[in-house]
Amino acid sequence: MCLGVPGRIVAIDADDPWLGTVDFDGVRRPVCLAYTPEARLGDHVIVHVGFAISRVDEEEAARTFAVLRAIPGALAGELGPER
Amino acid sequence: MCLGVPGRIVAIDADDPWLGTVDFDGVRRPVCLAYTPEARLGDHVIVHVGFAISRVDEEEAARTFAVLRAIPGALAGELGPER
Amino acid sequence: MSTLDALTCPVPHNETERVLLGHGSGGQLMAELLRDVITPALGGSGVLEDAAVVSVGSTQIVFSTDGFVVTPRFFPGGDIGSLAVNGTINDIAMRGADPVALSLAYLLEEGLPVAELRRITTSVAAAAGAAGVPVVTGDTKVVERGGVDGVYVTTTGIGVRAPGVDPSATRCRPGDVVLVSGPIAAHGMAVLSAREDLGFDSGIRSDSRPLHRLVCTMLHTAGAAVHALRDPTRGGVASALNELAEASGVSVELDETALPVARQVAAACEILGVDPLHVANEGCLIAMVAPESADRVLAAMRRRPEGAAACAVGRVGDGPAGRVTVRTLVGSTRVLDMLVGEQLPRIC
Amino acid sequence: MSTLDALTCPVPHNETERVLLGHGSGGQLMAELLRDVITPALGGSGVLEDAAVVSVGSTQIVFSTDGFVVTPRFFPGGDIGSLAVNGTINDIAMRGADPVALSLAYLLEEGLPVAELRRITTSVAAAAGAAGVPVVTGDTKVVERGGVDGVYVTTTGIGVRAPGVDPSATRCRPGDVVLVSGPIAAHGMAVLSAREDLGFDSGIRSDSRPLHRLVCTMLHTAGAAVHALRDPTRGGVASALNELAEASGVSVELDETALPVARQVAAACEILGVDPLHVANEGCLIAMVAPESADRVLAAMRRRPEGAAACAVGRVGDGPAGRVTVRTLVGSTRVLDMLVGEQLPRIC
Amino acid sequence: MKYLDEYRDPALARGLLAELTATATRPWAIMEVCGGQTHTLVRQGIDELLPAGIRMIHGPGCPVCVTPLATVDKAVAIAARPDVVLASYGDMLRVPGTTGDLLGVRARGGDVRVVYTPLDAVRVAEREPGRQVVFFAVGFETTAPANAMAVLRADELGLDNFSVLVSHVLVPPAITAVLDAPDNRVQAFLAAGHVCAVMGFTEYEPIAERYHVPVVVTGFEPLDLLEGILMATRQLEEGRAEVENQYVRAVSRTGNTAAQSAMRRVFRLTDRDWRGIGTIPTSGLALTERFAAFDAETRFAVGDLDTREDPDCVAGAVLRGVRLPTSCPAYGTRCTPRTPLGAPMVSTEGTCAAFYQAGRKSTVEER
Amino acid sequence: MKYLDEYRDPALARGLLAELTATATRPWAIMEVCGGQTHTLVRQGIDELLPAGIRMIHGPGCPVCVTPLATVDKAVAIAARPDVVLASYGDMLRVPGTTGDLLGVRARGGDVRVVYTPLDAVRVAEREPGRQVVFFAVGFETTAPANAMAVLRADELGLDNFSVLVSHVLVPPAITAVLDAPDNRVQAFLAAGHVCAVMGFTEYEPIAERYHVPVVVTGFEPLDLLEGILMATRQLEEGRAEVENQYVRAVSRTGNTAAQSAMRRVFRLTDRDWRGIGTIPTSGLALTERFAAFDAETRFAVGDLDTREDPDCVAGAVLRGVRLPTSCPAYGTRCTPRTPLGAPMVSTEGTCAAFYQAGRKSTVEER
Ligand code: SF4
Ligand code: SF4
Ligand SMILES: [Mg+2]
Ligand SMILES: [Mg+2]
Ligand SMILES: [Mg+2]
Ligand SMILES: [Mg+2]
Ligand SMILES: [Mg+2]
Ligand SMILES: [Mg+2]
Ligand SMILES: [Mg+2]
Ligand SMILES: [Mg+2]
Ligand SMILES: [Mg+2]
Ligand SMILES: [Mg+2]
Repeated sequence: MCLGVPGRIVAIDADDPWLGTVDFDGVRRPVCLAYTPEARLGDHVIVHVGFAISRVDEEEAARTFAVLRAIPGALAGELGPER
Repeated sequence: MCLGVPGRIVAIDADDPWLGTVDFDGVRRPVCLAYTPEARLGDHVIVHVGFAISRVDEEEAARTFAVLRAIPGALAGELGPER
Repeated sequence: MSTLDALTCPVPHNETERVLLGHGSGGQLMAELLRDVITPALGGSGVLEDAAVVSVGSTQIVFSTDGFVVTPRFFPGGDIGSLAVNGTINDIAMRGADPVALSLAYLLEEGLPVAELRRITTSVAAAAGAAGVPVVTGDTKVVERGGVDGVYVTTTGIGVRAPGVDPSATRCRPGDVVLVSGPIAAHGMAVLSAREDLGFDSGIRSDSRPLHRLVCTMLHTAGAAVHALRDPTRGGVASALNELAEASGVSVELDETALPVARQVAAACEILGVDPLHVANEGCLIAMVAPESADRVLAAMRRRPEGAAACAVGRVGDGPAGRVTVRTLVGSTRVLDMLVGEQLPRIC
Repeated sequence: MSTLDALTCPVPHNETERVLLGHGSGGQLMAELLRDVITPALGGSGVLEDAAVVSVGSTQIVFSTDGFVVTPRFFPGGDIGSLAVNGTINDIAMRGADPVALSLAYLLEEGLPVAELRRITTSVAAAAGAAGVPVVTGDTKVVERGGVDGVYVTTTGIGVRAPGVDPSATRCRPGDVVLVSGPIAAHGMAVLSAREDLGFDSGIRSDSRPLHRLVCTMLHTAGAAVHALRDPTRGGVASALNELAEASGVSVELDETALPVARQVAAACEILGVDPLHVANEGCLIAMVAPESADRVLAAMRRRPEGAAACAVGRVGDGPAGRVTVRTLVGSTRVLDMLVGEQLPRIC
Repeated sequence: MKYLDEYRDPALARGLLAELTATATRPWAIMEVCGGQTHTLVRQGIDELLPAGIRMIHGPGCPVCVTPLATVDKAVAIAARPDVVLASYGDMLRVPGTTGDLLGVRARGGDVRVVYTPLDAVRVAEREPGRQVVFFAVGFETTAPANAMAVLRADELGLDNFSVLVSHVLVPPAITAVLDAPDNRVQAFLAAGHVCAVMGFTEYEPIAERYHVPVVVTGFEPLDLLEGILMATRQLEEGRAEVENQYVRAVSRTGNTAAQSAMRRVFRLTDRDWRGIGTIPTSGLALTERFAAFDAETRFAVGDLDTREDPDCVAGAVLRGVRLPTSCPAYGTRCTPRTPLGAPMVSTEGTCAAFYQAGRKSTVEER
Repeated sequence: MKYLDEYRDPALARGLLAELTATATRPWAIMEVCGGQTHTLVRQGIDELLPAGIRMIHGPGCPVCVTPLATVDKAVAIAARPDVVLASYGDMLRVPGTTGDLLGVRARGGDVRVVYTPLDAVRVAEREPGRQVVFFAVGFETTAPANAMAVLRADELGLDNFSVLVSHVLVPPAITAVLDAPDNRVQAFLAAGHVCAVMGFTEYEPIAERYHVPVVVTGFEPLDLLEGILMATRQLEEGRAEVENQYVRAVSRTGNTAAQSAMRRVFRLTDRDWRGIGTIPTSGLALTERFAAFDAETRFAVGDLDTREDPDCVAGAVLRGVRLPTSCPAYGTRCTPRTPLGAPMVSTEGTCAAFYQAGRKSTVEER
């Protein structure tokens, strides 16, 4: 359930800080930022039915992706032949 | 103004004597008979916007048509050559 | 109501800025829309013909399309399905061609009973079968509720024309006899009477039927002496004659007393204040025939059922180009113009 | 409200009694409607081809019709006018024919701004001009407010096919390489994004364009080795491949990683929960080409602008007839079915 | 059709024309009051067959034509409301108001419907209780009883979503107005048969006497008109000025008393503006107190609107019979049935439209 | 797309699969709770690549699927009213009620609209004040804050023509219900990442402890799922039963407090029926007193309707994870996405539909 898509905040309305524009690889939509008051221009947020429900923590993302890549089999998979 | 067409009353509603069906050479329509209470089944009436506004007086019609045919030039016209 | 939003803007005085219902009535407004908007935008200039002729190698292909939007969809004497088949067959026949194949494009409204679609399609098949012209390809689109009114049908046909045959709106010549193949105004009045909102009940049936065999007979009888053919559909005989007179640069004189109109049809026209010459037909044609061949063509037409009541109703003259006149009942003459806009019952 | 009258009757449980929006989506429901209602009523039996072939003497005429009802009428990369021209040209091209003429049938809603009609018609003319296929005949109907949603366009085309050429939905053979001429899913997402009611703003442009010259190049390169051609319009690549596999009694395996999808288009698909394989295209084609000719055809395609991004995306197999599978990103396999009904954004 | 076909007999028409030619020794100007009569005359080309001395002047008898611009504008304003269904007769939809016509309102989304009878409008109100149904009640005395019945029926049914925009006009005051005009040239009248079917013709008797003008109650078919013209010409030749009844088969001296009493229940006399003519005292009908609740003008509070006629249009003079349409500078050029500037170009019964349809040429010199 | 594409890397996926194979020494049954996760697993064919011992059980996490039949029937009844615009998310339109679905209502003239966000439904209510706009508010905790905001916005605007038909359900009670079932076979859970983005995962800690079951908060991309499965497998292999967070980039332990507080303002806990499962105490949301005026059920007085499930449908067992769709007698025959008998065949996230779309064969012997 709950299709959520990560996108980048490219604008925040000057009169309404809850109203942002989020870019998804070139596709933009107004998004309600009421639930991510900590999100800033340039941040990535997870958007669900027009609402940002979570700010993407870039550092955590980088750290955990590195963990993932470091999983023993992963490197093998990356280097190994396509089956 | 006031397109009026002669038609023949072919039905009167059993429950509503104001509601008749008038036949115009095979075309039928419900017609309001409220204004021609004297009209009977088989009578001709002049119908305007769904109302019978006048019962056609068959005897007068026959009489005046005869008068019209008797107008001196008329017979000549009937017999005369087409121009 | 969102459709009314536009009304909050200043309302234009002249209604040439929006498409009006009358633009589709086959009369003057329609001609204007074609002349002022569609034809120039297409970069063409055009005599209005029923169908186009496309040369493919040495073969002459006749090609025509028509959309059908009749309300109600089922009416005495036909339905939108058979009408769509016959209408396109007739447009092809009017250019002297033998129709060989039809395409069928449906626009359906979400919510349409499938049974109605089946009934219409069965009628399409029956009409195509009766005419001997198969439906070979098609398309179906469904639009949201309110996006169409039930079902609209667009048929397109191709036909093949023999060399040397070329009836055309431009080929009417002074002296030509104006023939009509049968009683006029039945289709339009059948449809109008079937509309419950006018409350009429009549035995009037549409004349919808294919005319290609009749045309074949006529061409077989007189060949190139059949100068022009037209099926007087929307806008009726008046519009068809005006278009022909215009395209050929001739005048036409019609004899009102010679016009075949069925008794009930005439009555319905009286009641609604409508002129039968402006009412649509779907099963009769107008032919402009060289005078020396007219009797032979007429006799040949009368031997076919769809031409049994054919008669001569007028003459092509060399009067002002595009002028159509009627010799009235009382022996006077009046100009017969195209229908101006949509046909509104004249009740008051 | 009269449209709701039907609701006072017992409501049928199974919605096969009424036409649903999904019946027009080019997927399973559409196929059912054709199979269960339209084809039987027409008395035919039918492989779904884009166009019919009619023999006129020794000439093969290819004949196709399509209705266009796109909302909004103007969208990035095109409009209903150019779409109607390109769509029909493409259907003719998919049967290996060279399109020679088009007809144009308008259904207009009373109240349509004349300026819009002019703009659409100008677009029709531009598209026809660019394609070199003239609009030779037409028809215009106007219906009452609410009877259509603005403008619908039905185009029909005729084309001529050289002897010996016969790409057909029935001619896919095991071993054939599946080629696609360019990035997929652009048209459907351009239209969806242009719909203000979803509130998306993207640079996605429809791929609407004519493909007949590309087809000509392909046939010139490999002739009969081009077994089948299909423009994956409504229902997308998934539906087109299913139809081809069904009609030819073969299986198809697609490689998901090889599918060309533009970045923004992919993003829009993510946001709406839509599979690009189910999204409509209007400017790319699928070709099933004999393996020995595939590279040559691909190279020839890439030399034309509309085929610059062409690539091989799969193979025809001898698995279960009609079965289309996708090799997924992670190297697994799933069945790729037709779109079931209308494409609804999956947002939750 | 019985009572129609026999009155179209071409041979009898030729005979009547011959008799008329024999009768008329001097030029006479006769006005047919009714637009339906104008329609027959022009459509059949009868006026062109008349002896040179007999000139027909086309009267103000097209109810569509004389509906004041202000009333058309009110109808347009009401029809534009999203809650309203405006119903009327077909011809009324094309009458130009200041800013457009009712067809234009429909084209922009308004719900404007053509009905055959006002009772159908009442039925719409019954079936669609959520909408306001307004019937645009135009017409002369012929139509007034029908519209009265619609109000009576709506009242009986207790419909609070039905109302009427009343624009009824009366014939006798119009005739008097024509006769009172200083430039009047009309010497005899054909009174409108169907108006008289309802009203009888006693109202014309004092007019005939006071103005010493023959009045012949006349039907609508070619023979009716020719006979009416003949009867009027005979009176003129003989110096008589009586009310005669050509249309005996449908009209009695006292008219239709049932219809008159319904009219009187629902309507009262009022001063009325006639398009192109001006205000004529007690020449129109308005709702009585008892039925004032059905008045669309009050219900929708359409006040006095700013109306504006085209300056070139000489419709008033045409309607009063002092000018022919063909003498109007706009006729056939700026003003055609496609682009009517004035009401008489709209209705097929309107004098200008009847002339245009019949192909009558403009007599205005090109400048 | 950043944060999407890198989590679809096929090489890393192969690596994770290899690591998983190396890790799993025994068979394990793991439930992914969320329909979105089911969708990825099935669409990418991941479950077929897992080591033989690891079995994924598809959970009840498709909000469309678990919406009670009675509620669908209420939506159908409300949507059929001529004064109503019913707005909802796309998938909800095809869920079969007792007498048909919302698409069917639209086909018969009902005004049923797809919106991308509940705020669009509020905008419809603002723009069309004459109509009653009802938003069919389905969803888990992820969606509830959005729907809460729609109510808050409507309240702020003073809209009296907006209401919500609430069918919110909560994940933790559903997990507890699965675990409490006597036939439960689930040994670990992948918790739904987006639910946890809103709610955090403290609620799962007592569950993990009490039932001694590992819970891994997991994202939606192939690598997320593979890593989540790996983390759960490691816990199982090691005998741990903790709440772990795979989806660190979007989920914190305490979740989104702003969203939670809006939810609490607008909604209160209530017992809730789950389609195919039955009533689970305090597993759903209802409007608080303060916002009770926005309740469509009371506004339109749709009482308890007579509902009827298809007797062959084993959706309940499928949703609880004790049966596979392929073992259902109707699967693929009477029940297809074209003719769904139960909700899991409707949504593309529904387990039965996901299986069908992926071409999974029925395991029921032909009789
Ligand atoms: S022709 Fe037109 S402008 Fe002239 S008087 Fe008649 S309606 Fe007016
Ligand atoms: S396959 Fe259909 S009938 Fe069987 S459980 Fe799933 S939804 Fe129910
Ligand atoms: Mg034609
Ligand atoms: Mg045509
Ligand atoms: Mg035609
Ligand atoms: Mg098609
Ligand atoms: Mg409709
Ligand atoms: Mg195609
Ligand atoms: Mg096609
Ligand atoms: Mg196509
Ligand atoms: Mg046409
Ligand atoms: Mg519309």
